[in-house]
Amino acid sequence: MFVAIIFALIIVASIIFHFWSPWWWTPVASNWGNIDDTIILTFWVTGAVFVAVCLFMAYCVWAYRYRPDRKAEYKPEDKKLEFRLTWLTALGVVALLAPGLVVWNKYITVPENALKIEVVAYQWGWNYRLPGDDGVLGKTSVGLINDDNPFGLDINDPNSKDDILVMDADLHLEINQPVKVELRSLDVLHNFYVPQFRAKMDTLPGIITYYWFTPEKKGEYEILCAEYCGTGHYAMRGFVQVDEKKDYSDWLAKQISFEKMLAKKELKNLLIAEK
Amino acid sequence: MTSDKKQEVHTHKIGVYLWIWGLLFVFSFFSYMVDYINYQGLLRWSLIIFFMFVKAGLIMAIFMHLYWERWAIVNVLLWPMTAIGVFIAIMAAESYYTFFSRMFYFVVGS
Amino acid sequence: MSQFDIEKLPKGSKGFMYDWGSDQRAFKGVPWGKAMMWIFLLSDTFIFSCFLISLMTARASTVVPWPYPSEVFGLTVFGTSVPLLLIAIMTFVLITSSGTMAIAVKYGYEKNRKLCGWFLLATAIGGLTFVGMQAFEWSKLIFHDGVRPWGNPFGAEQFGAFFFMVTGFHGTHVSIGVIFLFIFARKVFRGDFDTGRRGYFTSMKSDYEAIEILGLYWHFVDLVWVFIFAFFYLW
Amino acid sequence: MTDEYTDNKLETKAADSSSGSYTPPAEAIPAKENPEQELYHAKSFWTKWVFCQDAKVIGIQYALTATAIGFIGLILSWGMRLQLGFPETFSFLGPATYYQSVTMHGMIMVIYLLTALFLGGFGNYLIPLMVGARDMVFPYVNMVSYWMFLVAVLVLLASFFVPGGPTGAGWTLYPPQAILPGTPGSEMGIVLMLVSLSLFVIGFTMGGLNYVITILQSRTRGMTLMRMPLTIWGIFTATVLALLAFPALFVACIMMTLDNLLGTSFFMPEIFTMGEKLDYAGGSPILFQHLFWFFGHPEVYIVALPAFGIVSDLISVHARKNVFGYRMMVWAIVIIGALSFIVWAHHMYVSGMNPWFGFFFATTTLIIAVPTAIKVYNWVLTLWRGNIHLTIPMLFSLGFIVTFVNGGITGLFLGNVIIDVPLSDTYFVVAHFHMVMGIAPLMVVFGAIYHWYPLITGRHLNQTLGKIHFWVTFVGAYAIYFPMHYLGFIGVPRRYFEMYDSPYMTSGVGLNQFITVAALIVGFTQFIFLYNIFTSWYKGEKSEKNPWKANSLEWHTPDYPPTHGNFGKELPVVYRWPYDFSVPGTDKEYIPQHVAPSEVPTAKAEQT
Ligand code: HEA
Ligand code: HEA
Ligand code: CUA
Ligand SMILES: [Cu+2]
Repeated sequence: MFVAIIFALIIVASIIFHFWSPWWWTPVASNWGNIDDTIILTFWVTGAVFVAVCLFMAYCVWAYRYRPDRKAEYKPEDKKLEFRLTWLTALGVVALLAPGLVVWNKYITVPENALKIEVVAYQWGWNYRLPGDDGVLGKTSVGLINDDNPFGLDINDPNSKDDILVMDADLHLEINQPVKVELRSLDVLHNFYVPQFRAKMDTLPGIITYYWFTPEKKGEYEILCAEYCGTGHYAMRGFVQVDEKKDYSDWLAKQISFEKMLAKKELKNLLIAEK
Repeated sequence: MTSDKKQEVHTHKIGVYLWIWGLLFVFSFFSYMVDYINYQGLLRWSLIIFFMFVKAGLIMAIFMHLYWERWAIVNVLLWPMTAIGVFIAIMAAESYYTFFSRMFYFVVGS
Repeated sequence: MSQFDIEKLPKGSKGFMYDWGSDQRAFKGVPWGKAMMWIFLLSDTFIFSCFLISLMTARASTVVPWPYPSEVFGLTVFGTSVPLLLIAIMTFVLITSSGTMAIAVKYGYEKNRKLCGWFLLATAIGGLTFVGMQAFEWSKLIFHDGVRPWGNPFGAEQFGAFFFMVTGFHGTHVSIGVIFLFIFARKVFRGDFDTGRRGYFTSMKSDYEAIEILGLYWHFVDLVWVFIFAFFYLW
Repeated sequence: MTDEYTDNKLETKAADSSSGSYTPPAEAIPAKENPEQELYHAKSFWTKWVFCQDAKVIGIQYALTATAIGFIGLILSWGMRLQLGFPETFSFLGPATYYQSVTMHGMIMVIYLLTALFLGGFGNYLIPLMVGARDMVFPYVNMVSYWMFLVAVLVLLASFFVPGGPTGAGWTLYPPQAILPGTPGSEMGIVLMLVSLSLFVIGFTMGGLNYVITILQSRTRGMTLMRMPLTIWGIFTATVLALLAFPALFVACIMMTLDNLLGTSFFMPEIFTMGEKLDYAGGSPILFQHLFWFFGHPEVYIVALPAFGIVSDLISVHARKNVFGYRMMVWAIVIIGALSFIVWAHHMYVSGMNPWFGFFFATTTLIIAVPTAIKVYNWVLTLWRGNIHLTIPMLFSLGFIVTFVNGGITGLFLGNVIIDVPLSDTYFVVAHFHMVMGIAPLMVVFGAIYHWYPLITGRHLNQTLGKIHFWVTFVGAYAIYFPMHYLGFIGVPRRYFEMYDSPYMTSGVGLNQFITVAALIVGFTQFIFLYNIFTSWYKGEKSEKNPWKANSLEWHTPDYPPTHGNFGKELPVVYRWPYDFSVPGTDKEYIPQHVAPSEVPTAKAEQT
């Protein structure tokens, strides 16, 4: 009796916790509301099964508790019942999986009009590169990195000249403009994760990974590194600021392009040399 | 260590082994010739694989006596290879993906 | 069925169902040691498969050209360069030793002590030759061609790394096999399997079945070489 | 284990068509196929208790070693929890030490505690007894297996004392960071970890071959595969998985060791770190992840399947009812095992692998839910219309069902690739795997210890302490991990040394403190359990033979507790499955496996 009640109570407490505790996700700020929807769907389906199985178990514990005069049933198999349960579960799996795969397909299909920007991860911080007017990012190589060329851009690639380098952990994005983030790492694995956007992907050295999203809500969101990358992993933060078009342009105007940066550096070097 | 004598009499005429031995030589020679003649492309690929499997099959079936074993053990030894097969297929797809990604972003440039 | 007789059991797929549904043994007529060796080899196959799959991955995804093994491993004999000559000879040596092993196993079962012992020795010597040639190949590659695990003059870095790792791992298998071949050759000549002399470590008796088990191992090493030959050298 | 799957499918088909299949005769005793096993007889204290070749002693050695190292894992988790809950108050852990604790905690718990305990400990003790063998087929190799394991454990422990400390790369040991200076323990620690794992694999292979061959080739007369207790099925399938999965780990370890020591570039691409460019070029970190998870996913089932098997037996015995749907249970185990080799990349959905894999791996992953669900249904249906004794093993089994279903269901979230995107690498994952792996199988371990302790020592564990142990562990652990999922929903990433300065993460502070307190209480209770184990060894209530009235062979040895050689002069002959409880038509409440049908002529037991 006591045991059955406690098990039932635990289930009830779980439900209460789920619905009434203050801990829940932050409101979504990107187009990936569908991800939340699939999660909710999964919650309903699996939650129902969880509650049903556990309550049934508690019921059995209570109803069939030991009594010396009782004899347990002897029934090795019930083909029909097992068959039904199997198909029911298979149905549940399909119900969960099908919508999930549809959304995943969307997740890996980047729309044509997405703005391609590059996120550069390193131990332990974030930098960004925007394509400039030509809309194309220049080639890079880890081998080219030096003090004058912190991103390792290929100077000979004409596309790289007007690339805009953001040497700062703050990134600005324009609201409702789809972006494809191309993720690059200089050293180890990292992961570009903004909880409010619901999207993430590892950055790897030696290869470019990507995902896309459309910021749909103004505000400032924290970037977290979500792949363990060494002692400073937990401190590898940054911010994304989602702006209206105008604020975004203002910010963009203040950024410096690769060409300009090289020129400035050269000037400085010249000055040092003259001294 | 224990032994059960009575069923252990599958000894074969020595000729069987000599035959297989000879065949292995021949096929090794063939696969060597693929390189020597310098076939390329799909032809090379399929010939190499073909000779490889023939040789492997002969060694397993005759030298390792698998041909004379009962199905119970033969199946146990061969089915797990499907897992390896899946692994190979996935990793082949993965490496082409990696290759094109590297070419696209680092060699050719987007 | 009072007396157990393997010849009377169903065969083929029927036998398969019979064996798995039966009691005592799933592998009818397979002694414990042999079953154990087979399962071990299965596990070992996964090890080599993982090595070779990694090789495939590295090779298919490299943007630096992969060295052309046919040239790297070519030898110059009398002024003409023959591709893969040494490897070809090594392959033949290993196959030869596999043949002698198969015959040693056969004589083992016929309890022909002399012949079994001699063929074991022949196998061991074949194995030694193989390892020796491999040592030669390694030293040529290291000292003459400048191939290192961390780089080589021909192209992709992984070439040397995989070469030394895969052939090294295989070579270790061969060497272990050679050691056991010598040990068992001695046991056979001394007649341990006929007199029931106990093993030094295990203090258990053993018999000619041990030769077959060793044979399985040796053929497996040969088998692996077939794949290495195809995937590393010929590819 | 693809092979087993087909095997059983074919076999039952054959049973229906009656041609070619084998049904052991009801009464006749089959001929002996296995020769009498010669046992090694110890001559000195050393060979009797230390370098012992008796599987039972080896099992206990394994179990004690695993428990000892498990407690180190537990204490490490305390340190982590204190840091996470009260970073200001307990600031003795720096980030480096924290990461080292996490890594060692994860690795110890998964490999050196659970794998070793289930397969090395329970496997060694129970396999020969339950299948009716005198010992493992190669006791000598079995003995070496344990000593190899011990060396692996010692190497692991040694890494705590080397310069730089143990590795802090996370238990997944992902390169490149695992061997680069930005990670704690990248000097000696990582090498010792890799060496220890390799030794573990080698040692385990020796033991594993023994378990597999003993089960396949050394069963007693009448013991068909379909009459084996599910415990054995679980351990057997898990061992096969291990034999096929550990090679990938082994290879990954070798390659990483070479990357580290020789400077090869298997997993290392061009890297610019700490202001300089390293000499590596062209390797692929993803390759390591594939190798690791090709091992890693089967590994999680290696610790789950024995638990599945054991819990079925516990439920059946203590509910006095046959396991419902035994055949389905066996297949489910085998199918889960087979499928576990083609789902590995569900750990890599956001790793940057080929995105199309998402479809394939999400589908295979969710398919596993079906056989697993069948198992869950059959456990509760075994309780249905049973006659349930609420003994401590039964309580733990019930706790297992709740935590396992909970954890399995969160697995469905993660397996559905798109849902994994926001949740991956957050505390949701941590909650998932502690629920399904940290708690559920441990519940079974505890239940199994209460169940078999009398067999091993001839005494019962203290029941009151046992009840306390169960309730605190079960309710406490549930209280730790159920709320933890919600940290994941908020977006708190895992492996964060501290997380208090983020705007929305601060909302989790109270929750974290609660979790820490619960973890301390639960952890402390384990010491009560330890105390119980040691004091009951000589003070516990004496148990009569077969106290739970079980049917399987281990309880029916002539000596109680069983001695070397297990079964006296003659090995038992088996006539039925181990679940003939409450059979109608007879006043016998249970019919042990070795009781011939003629001894219980009126019993209407189904032929198995
Ligand atoms: C014992 C160990 C164990 C077990 C059994 C499982 C079982 C499962 N696991 Fe878990 N898992 C781990 C241990 C385990 N896992 C560990 C250790 C990690 C993290 C490793 C790391 O990164 O450090 C992990 C991580 C992990 C991930 C990666 C998350 C990430 O890193 O992003 C995923 C993703 O697919 C996953 C999925 C699953 C699934 C689908 C199951 C399924 O097998 C579950 C099946 C069970 C059920 C489904 C419940 C019973 C069913 C019913 C009651 C019927 C109802 C069902 C329906 C309606 C369909 N697990
Ligand atoms: C079986 C596996 C297992 C077990 C039992 C546990 C037990 C616990 N774990 Fe852990 N944990 C892991 C496997 C496990 N863990 C893994 C794989 C990781 C990932 C590592 C990584 O990220 O690299 C992890 C990570 C991890 C984290 C995340 C750290 C981070 O990401 O920053 C946390 C945080 O709270 C945590 C806490 C705990 C606590 C409080 C306990 C316990 O205190 C819970 C209570 C204890 C028990 C219920 C009993 C413990 C049992 C024994 C001591 C053995 C006794 C046995 C016998 C007597 C036979 N663990
Ligand atoms: Cu960067 Cu974690
Ligand atoms: Cu998994």
